[in-house]
Amino acid sequence: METTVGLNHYLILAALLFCIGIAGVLTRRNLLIIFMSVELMLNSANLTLIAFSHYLVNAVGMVFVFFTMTVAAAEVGVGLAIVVTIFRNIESLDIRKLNVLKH
Amino acid sequence: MTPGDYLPILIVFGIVGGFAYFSLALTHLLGPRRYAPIKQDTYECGVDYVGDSRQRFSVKFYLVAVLFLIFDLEVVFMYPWAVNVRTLGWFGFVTMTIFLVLLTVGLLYEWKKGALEWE
Amino acid sequence: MFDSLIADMHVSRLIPEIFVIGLALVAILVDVVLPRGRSTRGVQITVLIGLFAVIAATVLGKENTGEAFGGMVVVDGFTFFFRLLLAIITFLVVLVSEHYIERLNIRIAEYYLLLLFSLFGMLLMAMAQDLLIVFLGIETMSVSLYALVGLSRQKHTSNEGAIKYFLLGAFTTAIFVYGIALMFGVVGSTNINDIVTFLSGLGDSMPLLAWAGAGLILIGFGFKAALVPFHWWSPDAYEGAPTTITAFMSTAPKAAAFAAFLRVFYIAFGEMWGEWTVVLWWIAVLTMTFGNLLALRQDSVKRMLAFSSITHAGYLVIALLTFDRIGAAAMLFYLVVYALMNLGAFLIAIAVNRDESEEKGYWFDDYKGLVFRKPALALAMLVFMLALAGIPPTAGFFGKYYIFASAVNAGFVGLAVIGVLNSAVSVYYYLRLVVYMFLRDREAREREGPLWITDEITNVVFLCLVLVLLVGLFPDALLTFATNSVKMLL
Amino acid sequence: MDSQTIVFAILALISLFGGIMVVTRRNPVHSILFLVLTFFCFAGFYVMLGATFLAAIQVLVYAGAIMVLFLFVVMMLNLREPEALEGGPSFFQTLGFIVAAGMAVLLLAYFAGRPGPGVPPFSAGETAYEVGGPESLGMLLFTEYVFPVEIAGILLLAAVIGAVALAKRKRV
Repeated sequence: METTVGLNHYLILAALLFCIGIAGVLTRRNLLIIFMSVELMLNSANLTLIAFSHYLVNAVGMVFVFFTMTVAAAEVGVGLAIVVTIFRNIESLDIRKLNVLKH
Repeated sequence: MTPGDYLPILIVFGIVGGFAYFSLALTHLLGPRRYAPIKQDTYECGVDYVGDSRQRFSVKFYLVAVLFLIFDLEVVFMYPWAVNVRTLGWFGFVTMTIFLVLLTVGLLYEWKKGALEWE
Repeated sequence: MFDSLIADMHVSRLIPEIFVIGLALVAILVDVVLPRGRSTRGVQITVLIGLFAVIAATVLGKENTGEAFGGMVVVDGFTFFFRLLLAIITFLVVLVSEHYIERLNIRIAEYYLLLLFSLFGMLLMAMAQDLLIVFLGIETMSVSLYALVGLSRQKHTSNEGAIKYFLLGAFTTAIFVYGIALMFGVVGSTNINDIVTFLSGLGDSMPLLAWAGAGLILIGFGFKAALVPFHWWSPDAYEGAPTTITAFMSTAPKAAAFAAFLRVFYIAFGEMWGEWTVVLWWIAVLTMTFGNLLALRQDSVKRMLAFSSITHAGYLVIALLTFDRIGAAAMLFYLVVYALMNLGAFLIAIAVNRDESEEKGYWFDDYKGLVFRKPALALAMLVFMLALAGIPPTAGFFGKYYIFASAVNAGFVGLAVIGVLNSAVSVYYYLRLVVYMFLRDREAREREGPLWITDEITNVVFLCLVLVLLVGLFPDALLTFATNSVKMLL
Repeated sequence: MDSQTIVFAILALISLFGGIMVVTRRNPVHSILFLVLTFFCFAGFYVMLGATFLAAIQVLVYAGAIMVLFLFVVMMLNLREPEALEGGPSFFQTLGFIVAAGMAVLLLAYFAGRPGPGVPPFSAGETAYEVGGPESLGMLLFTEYVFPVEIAGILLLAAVIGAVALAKRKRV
């Protein structure tokens, strides 16, 4: 099937979403939203891998994405457990309230 | 299989979403509007409600949810093995056994730690 | 069809790693089987015996070298070196932990289990020859460490350290994967050897995308090794973690991060090394200077050591920068020496700290008059501080000497000078602690509580002390070992 | 304009919109729902790129399990206070925005001008759609990539233990 959508369209889209994720991490203060921005970045990286994988006709990128998803799941399990422990202690998720360590 | 073969799925998605919006919009347009305090209540008749829906969940639910996530991943790994199980033969069997032993030990651990109990 | 595949696996070369995982499974079963309350001790003993077996297997399998799993990992002298270093650090940390975690009220078997999993991840990083394995190794290590840092749940410092470490770690993961994705787009493979073959074939027409990919991967390693400007997480994570974990984190994962860093950048991106030296030059300077300037201002010993560990990472970058065998050997030498002196210093900090239930603790003030209270301990601390400051006749001196010498040898004279200057600045805050140990006023006398010294701490501190002095007197043996370990690399 | 281009354009617009909404909403629940929307669009891209199995996993794991866990935590913590926004953007926020925008411009400038390295700019042909199905991916996973598969099992085990150690109320 002839199509005008090419590799670069996917790469540009992934790059944009990756940067939106970076902006989210660097500007937001809610722990959960920061974490979600990270997930968005990770997914953009996955999209890049799959796009390359498709256009290079090489499944290695797709296999890699398989493992990225596993890693993301493991990270989410531990990361949200940390969020839960924090909330039990300070009853807030605003990152600025976590400043016991600032002098 | 090219993406074109997945077009029916896309159409189904469209129909499903369209139907949902269509019905919502239709009730919104056609339904009579009579507002009264009793109408706005969660239950128009029967029991009075207690508290609100944003009740805090207990942390024990979290552990169950994490378990679900981890074993979800396990199944995700099993599927591509299962479709190739004949070709992979004993080699795949041994690989999968090791993989499953790892996660079974994890399950055993959770069980013994009481993470699966409702207390 | 599987015969050649199995033949390419060479499972026997990975026996130490398999032992670590087998050990983790056995330890879980021990924890499950033994009655509550007594199980941690049982798990600790199991882990100690198992780690001994891991070390023994490493030494016995020294000759069994080569690639394994179709070139995904490689077992060579370099791997051997890091296997020994990482397993021994873990062994020592496990040895001193039992009483300490009881004191912290986190006496749970998970502590040891997570240490084992992070050890496994680090071993993978040291032997990885495929970016996928580097990635999975980093993640296995990190996921375990996130949980370990946050283990004292009731402490705010621990919570905060864990969440910062976690969020920045996850952020790095995303950047790292994006870097790998771009690299995969250029090369079509994630194997380090394929990357070098492809990139060297390109010659001068290196695509911009390869630079971007390598740069993002560099950021990933920079975060894991806590290099400025990617160091924000490390002081808080180091302060929040249980101190035994801080000692562990500032030595073993740092070593593993540098091991993977060295292998990936020297081999895979060796073609573009010339340009990277400019970036790394600045990173080295910033890392040394920032770590020092911030360490100067601390009034908590734990935090001071945390910042100084950033500085030491800066010295290690200098060694990395040289891109030759001398520099790489100096780096390995320094990693060993640094592990010994840092471990010793942190253990003494544990012994001197009065109250673990305090959020912060580890004040400089607690050290006042230590010389009169416990001369042996104070003397040991003196040696570790001298070593960290790089003053002869301790091992720390030779560590720094080899690094700066390798830098001069490779033509980075300016960098060596900045390193020496930084080293001179660091003398101030290390010796400040020594001065405190000799001061004793009435106020300090009133503050004095009992020291918290266990047999294990005494033994391990003594071992570190002897080794720091021995290596300081006879550095050649270790240097030869380090040089032999990097032979296959360059 | 062929059908694939149209689908791509629609999905791309939705996913960009969803991404922006994720990072700008004040209520985490809204962010989560927009992220789910974005992840569904990603699954669509994966199908278009022939990674059908990964598309299924994307829905199953990301949209299905990971985001549910997020929602779970939000419900568990019962966040009433929306994030405080007073005081205007701080220095770090401005810096963060500039960094992200700069990177976006750089990447755009790079990708927009030229086709990807060493590959034809358009349509990779029929064979490219064969590599992403469960059979071919499974063969690769369980032959060449057995070692990473086992590591993934170990990673999941470590995650279970870490999560239990942190979240279990009473430690035994």
